[in-house]
Amino acid sequence: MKHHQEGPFDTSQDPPTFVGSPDVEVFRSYLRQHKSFDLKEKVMSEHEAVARFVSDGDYIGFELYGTVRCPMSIAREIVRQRKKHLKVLGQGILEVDLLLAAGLVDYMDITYVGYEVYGVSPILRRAVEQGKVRTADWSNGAIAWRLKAAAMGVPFIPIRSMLGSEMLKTNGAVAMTDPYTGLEVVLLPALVLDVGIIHVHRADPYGNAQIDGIQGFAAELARASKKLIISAEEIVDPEEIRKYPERTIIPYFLVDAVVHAPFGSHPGEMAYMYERDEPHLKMYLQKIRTEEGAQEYLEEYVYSTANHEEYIEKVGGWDRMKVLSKLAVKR
Amino acid sequence: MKHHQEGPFDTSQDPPTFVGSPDVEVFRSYLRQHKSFDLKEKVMSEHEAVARFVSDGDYIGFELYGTVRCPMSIAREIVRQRKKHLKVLGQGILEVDLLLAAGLVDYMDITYVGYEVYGVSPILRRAVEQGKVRTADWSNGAIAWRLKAAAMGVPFIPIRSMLGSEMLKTNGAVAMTDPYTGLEVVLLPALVLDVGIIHVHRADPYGNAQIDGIQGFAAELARASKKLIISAEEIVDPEEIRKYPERTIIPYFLVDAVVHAPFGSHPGEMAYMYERDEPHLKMYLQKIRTEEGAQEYLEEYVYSTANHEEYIEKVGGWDRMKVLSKLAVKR
Amino acid sequence: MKREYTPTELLICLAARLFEDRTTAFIGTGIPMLAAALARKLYTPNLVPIFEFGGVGSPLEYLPRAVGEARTFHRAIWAAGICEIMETSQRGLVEYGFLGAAQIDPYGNLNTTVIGSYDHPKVRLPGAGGGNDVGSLCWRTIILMKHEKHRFVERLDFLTTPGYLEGGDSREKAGLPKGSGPYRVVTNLAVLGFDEKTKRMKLLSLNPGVTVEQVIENTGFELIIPDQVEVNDPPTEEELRVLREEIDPEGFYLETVSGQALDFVTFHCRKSRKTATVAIQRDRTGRIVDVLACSATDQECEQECQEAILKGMFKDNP
Amino acid sequence: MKREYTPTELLICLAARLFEDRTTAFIGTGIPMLAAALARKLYTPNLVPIFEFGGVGSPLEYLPRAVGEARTFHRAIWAAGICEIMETSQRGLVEYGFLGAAQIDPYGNLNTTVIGSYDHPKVRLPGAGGGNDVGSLCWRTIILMKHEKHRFVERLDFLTTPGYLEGGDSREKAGLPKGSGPYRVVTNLAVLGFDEKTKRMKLLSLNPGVTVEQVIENTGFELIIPDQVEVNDPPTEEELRVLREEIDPEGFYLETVSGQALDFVTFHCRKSRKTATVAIQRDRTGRIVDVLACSATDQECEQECQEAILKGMFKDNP
Repeated sequence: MKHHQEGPFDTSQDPPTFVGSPDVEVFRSYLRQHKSFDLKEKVMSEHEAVARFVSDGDYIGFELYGTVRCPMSIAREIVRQRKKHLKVLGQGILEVDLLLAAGLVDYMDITYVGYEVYGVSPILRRAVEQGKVRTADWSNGAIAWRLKAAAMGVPFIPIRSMLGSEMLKTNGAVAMTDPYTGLEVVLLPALVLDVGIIHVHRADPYGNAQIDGIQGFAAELARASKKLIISAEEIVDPEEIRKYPERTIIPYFLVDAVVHAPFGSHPGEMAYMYERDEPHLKMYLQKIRTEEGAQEYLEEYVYSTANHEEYIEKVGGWDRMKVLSKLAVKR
Repeated sequence: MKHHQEGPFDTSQDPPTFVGSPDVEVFRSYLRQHKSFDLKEKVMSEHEAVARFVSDGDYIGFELYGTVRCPMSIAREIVRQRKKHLKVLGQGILEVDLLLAAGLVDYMDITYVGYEVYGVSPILRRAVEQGKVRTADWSNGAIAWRLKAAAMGVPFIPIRSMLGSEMLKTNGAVAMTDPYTGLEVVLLPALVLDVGIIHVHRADPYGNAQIDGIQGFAAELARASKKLIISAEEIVDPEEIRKYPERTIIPYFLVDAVVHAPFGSHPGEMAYMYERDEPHLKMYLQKIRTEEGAQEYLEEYVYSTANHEEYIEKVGGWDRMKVLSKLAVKR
Repeated sequence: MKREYTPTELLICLAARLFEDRTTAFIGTGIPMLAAALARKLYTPNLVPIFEFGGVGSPLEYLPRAVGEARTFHRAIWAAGICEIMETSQRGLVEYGFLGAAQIDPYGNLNTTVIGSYDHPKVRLPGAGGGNDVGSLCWRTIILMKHEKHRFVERLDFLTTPGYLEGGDSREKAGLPKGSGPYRVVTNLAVLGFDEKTKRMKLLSLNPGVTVEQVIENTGFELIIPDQVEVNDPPTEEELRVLREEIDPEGFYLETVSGQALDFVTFHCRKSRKTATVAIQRDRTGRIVDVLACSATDQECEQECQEAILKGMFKDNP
Repeated sequence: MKREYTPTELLICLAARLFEDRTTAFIGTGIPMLAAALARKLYTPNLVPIFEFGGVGSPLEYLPRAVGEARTFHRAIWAAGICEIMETSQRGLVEYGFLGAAQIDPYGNLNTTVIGSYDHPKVRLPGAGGGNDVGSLCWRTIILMKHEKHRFVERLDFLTTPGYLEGGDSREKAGLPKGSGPYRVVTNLAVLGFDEKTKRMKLLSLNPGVTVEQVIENTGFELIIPDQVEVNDPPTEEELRVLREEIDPEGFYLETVSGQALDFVTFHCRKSRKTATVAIQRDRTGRIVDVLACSATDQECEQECQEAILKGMFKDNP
């Protein structure tokens, strides 16, 4: 298997190293040293969470995708604090595009950045075509499975997609023959993130979190992250967690910061709670067609708003949020 | 790696084959041919479920373990119908010991058969020490992970336990060096079961199932089974499933039979619903000390009861069940 | 009577007719959603929609506009996660998948990554997304394409999603699941399949009014052209009615005259003396046709507002 | 005043004193449950119990009697599954694990599979269970053993769970997690550790009243005996009180005089003229000491029954 020179795979090392390390031994030691089992309150503002737990050069992963359950209030705060030279998992779309537009990203493990029915992302196009961002390409499943491998604490996971695809040349993953069946499989390297960022329906002050509806890859990303920021629509009493322990998707000891962010996914949606803000999205898509427009959008909705509250005011206030709630499809 | 002659690994084949096949290609074709996506009712008696979906020679796996959420009403029915030459996953304890005592088992992939604080299983001892049952040994994690590999549709899964253990000689699993980090890992072969049997808190008539409390390895076993029998404490309206789709642990299309079995785990427990029947267990443990006692137990509680209802009457009736409910620790 | 229909509507109907009942289909945003919904209504009532982010078995009472949104799992059987869904497919339980691409080659291999070189692309496309997994793991994929010479190419700029690779048994030899692969290519000109042995693309049937020559002209590689080529039925009246009236009545995807868009207005309510935000729907001319929700909670008030808003009275109501 | 205590109580107290606060410990049935509960009450209030079948962070208000039962996740933080828990450990988040065995060798390797040969065992033991995973994946394992010559052997009949394998760096070389391994062996005679370099077993401290010679006599291989060997404190009055009165007041594990067992009796209720099943608790003499639950639902009735049952009146109450 030849490896792409610009890819995440550095063959000058032995064994070769990836951007987004599969070294589960290093990860084990990190978690042992840094994760606390104390039941201590971790509720803080977006500002504090990003200032304390995101550093220049970090590899960041957002969950979920598109306009669904996106931790936008955290993404905007990262832009406000202009964290630089980031590596990002190219799965989130609104979040990733914000960081790309702000010029904060050096490297992406990308699976899909686009707006579904509204087409390709002009921000992604400019960033990649102008050579501002290095990329390696993966399938959607592969990205989630790489996180799953890290979550399992193993350096790789075998899969049956990505075989025969030229993506392997860009990302350096290797194939092997299964000793039991003789089947060919791709070995995906585990992906350990510096920072994972997840928006959930509810969390207690310690970080125990629950998610309604589809689970995306929240469980995997939470477990694959060295540092983990949770934003939540609602902060609940820990007894609510203890009453239904099978609903805990993210246990508190994985979590470093809990941010209370009602309508934190705006302009995206939150299942059973509020609809995505289609008019705002259309305006945004119109703006980002040009570099200037994208910068104008950032200026107006990110840089010139000091925090999530001011952002909500700017996009129409709590009245508009209330209407988005009413529009949501309920259980 | 040398392979144990009596183990599950047949090196005369190329590639070698396991008892409990890792061949995910065969599994794919089976599922395509046999699983239906029709929303059709599958509620039937223990008798019908076992008669239709368990055959002599099948490889059977029970979930969960010990005295917790065990599909005992199905296990007793398998004994009543004297299904022979079975291979079993040696994880369930009450279930597996019943089959062993009845002389129905030829082969076991065993991790643990014992009674925790009450000690080793005399039934297991007699069966193995008298050479009536072939075994291969695995760790508890390994058994669950082998099912997980099958559930993922891949022929193996890497793990970091079982390294350096002589169990590898009995079970034929091989180790390899990870190409990315140089770490040594064991490759567990996927385990595809002929029949999976799971007891749940509630299911709808199509087989959509929910479980309260710990999840054991129900999700993995359900997905790793060619045929799947679900027994449930309660049969619920499908709309209850559709209202909280994130709580579906087993989707209907995996399920072949749904058996309504209130107190189906007796003498074991069911979380939040009823306690295990300690006096019955102690009587059982006393009986099984001798071969004769074990046969007497089978005669009285299995062969001479025609079905689950008669068994419940025999062990103390619904009054006793009601008391066991009252004793249960609630949420 | 000649029925009017758009190229999109034709594609939807052709795709909808391909399913087998009692199977599952991976649904992507747009045409696949509409095709699956149409098939469920008319041809394969037991087709189970599966969305890559986790939704399985929703009756799709509300038309989704994104693959992860709440509508994809409204009253669903199961709301799972990405790994679960991909593994369900890896295990062989997903029969159909839809794919789109910027380029396709004679063996059904697809490019959704870059036009030009990977290192210095002329156009960076969105990427593989779930397409590679769908194309690798489903039993049968249905590829939806614009039939143009620069899209139907002998050699892809980048092979994102495997079809039959180099043809013959090369797909299976690469380790991809036995018996899986591209099933049909549905275009604005024709429906195409693949030769059983060589796995090269083969014309199967022409869309109404299209000639074999037109198909050849718009294909950048040599197609297998059988002696007999059938002609696809145009969308039936029933198909069009169900599509337009039941599946996408608001014209979110279909460019129907009734097409509507969500908008917000603020409205000063005289009763409560408060300014409320109101969600409305406009038709393509900008006219307000519906009032959906209001931030004021008083029901009676809402009705009064509703009438005023529908009359456009909010404009002079500061 | 000399305090009376059983060998089991001593083991529990010695184990409970080994934990570090703010960490997690894998809890098995029996002594580990009691040791963890005791440690939480007296020494490491933030120790998080984790059970291999899924329960994490229960305050353990009810003493569990099996590793998967409802009491292991009563008011827990998280009720997961086996894979989740083992993977949490594989990821390095579980600090302590308890292990027991039929045999142990100088490097802390354990046998829980067979005595004799694997093919024709003299004794088939229960098997590895979660022990192998715990011993492989936790950072530090605490091994609880009866100290007998035929259990402390130079060569195991079967190596089920790895300790330090052949000593030195052989554990790490086999691929097991760096820095992990057996931490202490707690026996009825002593507490033992492992030499930092050679990883051979080393005597650390003696239980009250035990001599170095007794330990050597009961060990089937050469132990490292340091010049200075300390003596373990016997269970303190507080430890014993908490254990007996708060953790296992019913004597399920501890052989206390107050030991109780669940039983069922049937009782003819005069009021309802129905036969009810009643759960009672007997002490070690067979005397009924508590009435726990009755299949009759009437509260007043229950109270009346309760008194009658406690007096043993149900016997002549057909």
